[in-house]
Amino acid sequence: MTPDMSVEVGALQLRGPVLAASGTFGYGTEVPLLERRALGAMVSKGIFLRPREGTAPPRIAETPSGMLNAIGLQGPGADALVRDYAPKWAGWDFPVLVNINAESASEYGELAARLDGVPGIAGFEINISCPNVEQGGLYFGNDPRAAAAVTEAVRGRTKLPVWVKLTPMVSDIGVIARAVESAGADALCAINTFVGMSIDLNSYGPRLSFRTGGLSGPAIRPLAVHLAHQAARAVHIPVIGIGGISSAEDALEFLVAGCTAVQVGTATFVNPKAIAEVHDGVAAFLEAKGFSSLAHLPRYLPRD
Amino acid sequence: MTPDMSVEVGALQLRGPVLAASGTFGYGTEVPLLERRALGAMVSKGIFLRPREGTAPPRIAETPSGMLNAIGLQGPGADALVRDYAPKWAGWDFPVLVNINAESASEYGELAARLDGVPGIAGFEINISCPNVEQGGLYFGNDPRAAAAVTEAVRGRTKLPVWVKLTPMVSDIGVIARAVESAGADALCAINTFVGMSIDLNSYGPRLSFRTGGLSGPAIRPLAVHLAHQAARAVHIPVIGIGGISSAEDALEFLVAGCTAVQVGTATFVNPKAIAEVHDGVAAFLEAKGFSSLAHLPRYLPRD
Amino acid sequence: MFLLDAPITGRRQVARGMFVIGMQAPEIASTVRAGQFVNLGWSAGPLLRRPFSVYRSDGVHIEVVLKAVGEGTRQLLAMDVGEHISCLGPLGHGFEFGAGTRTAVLISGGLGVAPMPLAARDARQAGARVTWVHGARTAVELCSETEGDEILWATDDGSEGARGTAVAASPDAELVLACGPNRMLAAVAERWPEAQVAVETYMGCGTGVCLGCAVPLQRGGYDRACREGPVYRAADIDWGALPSHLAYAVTA
Amino acid sequence: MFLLDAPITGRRQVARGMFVIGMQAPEIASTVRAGQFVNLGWSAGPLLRRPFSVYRSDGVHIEVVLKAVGEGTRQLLAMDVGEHISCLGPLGHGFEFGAGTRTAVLISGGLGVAPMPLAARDARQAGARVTWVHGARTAVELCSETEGDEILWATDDGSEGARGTAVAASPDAELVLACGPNRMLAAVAERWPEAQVAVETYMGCGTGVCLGCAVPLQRGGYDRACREGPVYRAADIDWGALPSHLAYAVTA
Ligand SMILES: Cc1cc2nc3c(=O)[nH]c(=O)nc-3n(C[C@H](O)[C@H](O)[C@H](O)COP(=O)(O)OP(=O)(O)OC[C@H]3O[C@@H](n4cnc5c(N)ncnc54)[C@H](O)[C@@H]3O)c2cc1C
Ligand SMILES: Cc1cc2nc3c(=O)[nH]c(=O)nc-3n(C[C@H](O)[C@H](O)[C@H](O)COP(=O)(O)OP(=O)(O)OC[C@H]3O[C@@H](n4cnc5c(N)ncnc54)[C@H](O)[C@@H]3O)c2cc1C
Ligand SMILES: Cc1cc2nc3c(=O)[nH]c(=O)nc-3n(C[C@H](O)[C@H](O)[C@H](O)COP(=O)(O)O)c2cc1C
Ligand SMILES: Cc1cc2nc3c(=O)[nH]c(=O)nc-3n(C[C@H](O)[C@H](O)[C@H](O)COP(=O)(O)O)c2cc1C
Ligand code: FES
Ligand code: FES
Repeated sequence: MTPDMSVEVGALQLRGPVLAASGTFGYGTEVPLLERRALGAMVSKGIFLRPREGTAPPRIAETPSGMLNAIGLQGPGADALVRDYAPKWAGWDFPVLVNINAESASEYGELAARLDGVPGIAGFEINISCPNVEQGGLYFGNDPRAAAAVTEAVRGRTKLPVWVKLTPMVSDIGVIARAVESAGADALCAINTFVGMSIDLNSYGPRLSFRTGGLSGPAIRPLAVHLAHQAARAVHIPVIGIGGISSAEDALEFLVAGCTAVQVGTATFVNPKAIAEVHDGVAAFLEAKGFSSLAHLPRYLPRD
Repeated sequence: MTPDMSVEVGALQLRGPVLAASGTFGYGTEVPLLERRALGAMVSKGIFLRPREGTAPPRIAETPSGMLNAIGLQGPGADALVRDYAPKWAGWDFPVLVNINAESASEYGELAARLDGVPGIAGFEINISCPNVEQGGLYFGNDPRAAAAVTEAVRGRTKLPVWVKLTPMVSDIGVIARAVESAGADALCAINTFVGMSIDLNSYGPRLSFRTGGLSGPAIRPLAVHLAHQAARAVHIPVIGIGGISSAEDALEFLVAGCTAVQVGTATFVNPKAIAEVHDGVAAFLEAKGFSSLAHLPRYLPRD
Repeated sequence: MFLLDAPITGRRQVARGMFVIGMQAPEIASTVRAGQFVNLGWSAGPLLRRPFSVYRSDGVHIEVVLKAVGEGTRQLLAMDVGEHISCLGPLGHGFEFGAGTRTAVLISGGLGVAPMPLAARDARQAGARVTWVHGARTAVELCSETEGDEILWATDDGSEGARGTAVAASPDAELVLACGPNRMLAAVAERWPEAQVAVETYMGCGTGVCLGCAVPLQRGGYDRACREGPVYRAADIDWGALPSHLAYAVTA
Repeated sequence: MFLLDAPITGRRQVARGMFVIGMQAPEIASTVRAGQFVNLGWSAGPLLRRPFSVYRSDGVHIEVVLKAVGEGTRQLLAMDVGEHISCLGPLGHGFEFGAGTRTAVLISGGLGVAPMPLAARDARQAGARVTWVHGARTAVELCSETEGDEILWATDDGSEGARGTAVAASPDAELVLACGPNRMLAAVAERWPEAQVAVETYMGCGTGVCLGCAVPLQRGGYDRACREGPVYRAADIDWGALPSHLAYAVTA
């Protein structure tokens, strides 16, 4: 008997705990070899209210068990998203959340208002943690008051689920997590990429045109498990674990460490079937251990 | 003609820019196959004033391109260090700095005073960044005032070079770097390990008995290069780059990014000849590029 | 698009340091078009897949041509016949061959030979007389496998064919296809704005989802080399903004 | 201590899933003592080296015995004769053989056979009559290579030899040497406090500089398995504090 893999993230009922991470799945329309049955939900590429060109190339650099990226949130803007993608999402059998980005709390609110109620859009993931935009991004993620203000601005403009994606570049993630919970977030996503740099020994300068980039991939997994766990200990809303997941065992580390669900990012680049394999692998693990439901997985979540 | 590899770290003249990192070289007495000629300096395993047992096993866990450790600063204490190791160091042809640890600013000062003037001890590296002790450690590294207080406490008790080893677990390393510079540090060491966690799917709990550990190795290199670079931009004293260096190219990334010297840690576990290979590789690079001295290596160090 | 576990079926040398690897990948071999690429991964390899143009196809096997320029290519060249490579493809848009084209010139710098055997095949099928101009630093680095109605060589040192670049050695033609270092392609764009060129960028996914392979366009903004490219109308690219010194850029 | 690039010279199977790999490593082969280990690394392998007891030595070659229990051992077993393994050793302190010992029993659980062929050799050289007791879950998992004056078997399912553990099946002797899962060694310690046991821990460096391989001692504090160990007087270890469920622990 296949175990019950469904999870509840706030009011949102998902058929499985494995989600597609923002920026690694495009708008879901171009993903090769997509096996929908395994997808709990998708978070679309980060969007701003207005179109953005993104950063100049080179945009990515490989590092040991990881990659740096500085895409710069290239995107078509909210109007094009509503026109070109949302109608397609409306017909899909899994929810799509939009990863929203802005340069001020009020602009976050404006963007949420523009997208609220559009068929096909099931919720929002607030990105307060993008390391690759000059203003905004990380700043909101570092400061509990700013993070709360952004959350409130969005919360005030929509009844849809609001998730907040945290940055790892803080000295105490629990403080930010609690601030965002109090401000009305339905769930936390932990974590976004770490800021990194790689130097080109031919040009004696950074490999990336943006100079720095966000580190993702297996290299960051132990850091991400720790941070997701710390966030989960700090709040009572669900935490979605992200960072370096490429196998069922990796996903299970986050789930045991207190996460309700997980997102898979970079692994999809390497293996287009990664999400399905992670989903199926978690189910097989539960079955082998005799758990009839993911809810029965033992958790390691001491409360302070 | 072999290029001039010597570097000046404050008042300390080193024959080469490649140093042994604390905790990965023991007390220098048990290192296999040591090629001294290539060693710019050694930093001894972190010590407390009094003996410490360290944490229960398991103490290490491997992760993609990295490892977590929670040794817990096991060590014999200052008296045994002075008795058993310093006399050996006094006969060596490279300087040995002692990595010092304590639970309060005054205890840091006390430890420095106990070791000051002991033949064989060439300086101090203040560890305000150890993730593996219950009190102290990270706390000092997170807070600019506490970091400065510790630096002053040590600075007031010794004329020897004082280096301060920074934690990466901060939202702005520049703030800590400047605080420590103002408090009288001769150099900064960036960085110590990142806090991480790994979950055992048999026991449904952390792999390490200490629960969390410090992540080191190639996985963290892009993050370390970024942080060392940010520290170097923030201050005018030398910065020593640390994190994931296992080849000459890795070391050159830190040197180009503004570091005066580097430390090699985890790589020594994998390849006992790593330090010599890094040193010789940097020399070969300079020679191939036609630089007669390391001082001529182009740097990427824009000042804000 | 297919994801196959393809056994290596053969390997041969075609120039100093340059090798062709054959793999059994029927679904890809039977659908690939000239200029398209595959994204290769293998166990204990680097994190990201590595993109390679399809060099030849017999409908069942595909071939790629490569040199060891870094760790990934070094590992690929150390693999034995019978070992498996995970093969994602065919990817990207290939060359377009208008019917009724009478003359075609294929210009390849160094490893830029990679998409040309399929291009030569298709250009001749489209009815064109094919001239292939192949350049390298020196004679021993010229790929020994070229085909067409006319073959021209160019070497930097004049050790074979014309001294100078392949672009300089090229005649004009109705259809100009080029592949090589981005610097060389910029020179092609200068002379033949309508030429079709296959560019190189770093790639994250190869499938259009990461936006890592940005190609700056004359009209502003960026395209994805892996999806809208890797083949472009030469005049459409903002060559000044396209990095031409990728660590893995092949030399001409 | 030596760091050698050792070519693989042979491989053979000795039980279900259990293989012996031979390497040419003369400096190590000519100095290794029973119970010592080597730390193996290889290109495109995991970050850290992997420790293995030396199974046999002929003065020029060394052998190790292993099963695929994870990615590292899987990769090692996939390597071919002629490929190179970086070999650091000999490491640690081995077994001690007092002169004049008349009877020795060697107790090995599963992969705990690893140090025993050398131990059998040295025990006999020291003049002892050697009894080797080897246990495993089931008959096909018993190592086929055992030696000594008397061989006893034990299997959990009774499919070969005594039903039960190797410890239970052992006679008493003047010298007791044991290797296997830490749980088994704890049972040895209970019965023969003076036994010499070779323990398993995770290791960072294998050379004494990282303090990662902590072995908790009865007298308090920790020793380094790689330096003071891996062989200990059984009564010296605080067995309750030594993890016995390492992911790679061999089963008895
Ligand atoms: C569409 C396309 C077709 C190509 N066709 C061919 C071909 O037919 N034959 C051929 O020989 N080469 C071809 N290349 C180039 C080939 O992909 C590179 O030479 C190869 O990826 C280098 O890998 P490596 O591991 O050997 O080198 P590395 O040492 O990994 O590469 C050198 C540097 O480039 C970086 N790098 C390498 N790959 C990537 C990546 N995917 N993303 C980000 N950074 C990266 C590394 O970090 C490193 O710094 C093609 C490239 C593209 C985009
Ligand atoms: C002194 C000594 C002698 C040994 N002799 C033998 C022998 O003769 N034959 C034999 O088969 N086995 C022996 N072992 C055990 C052997 O070293 C392990 O089985 C092997 O390291 C497992 O590696 P793997 O990559 O296959 O497994 P992995 O999948 O890497 O190991 C399983 C888990 O253990 C962790 N791990 C593995 N190695 C380490 C390490 N060094 N440090 C920290 N974590 C680690 C991994 O992270 C993983 O979670 C010995 C161990 C020691 C300490
Ligand atoms: C190429 C790329 C683009 C990304 N774009 C976004 C984005 O637009 N918004 C966002 O919140 N996170 C973005 N991320 C971060 C991922 O969603 C994820 O948090 C991170 O990559 C860590 O997970 P991973 O290790 O599984 O990739 C991006 C990551 C990558 C690699
Ligand atoms: C096993 C181990 C023990 C360490 N002990 C100390 C220590 O005692 N004091 C200290 O300041 N840093 C200690 N470190 C941190 C290293 O000195 C270094 O900062 C870190 O490992 C990053 O460098 P690497 O990636 O080259 O290992 C230790 C690291 C490891 C892996
Ligand atoms: S390589 Fe990912 S979009 Fe082109
Ligand atoms: S493994 Fe490093 S001290 Fe023993």
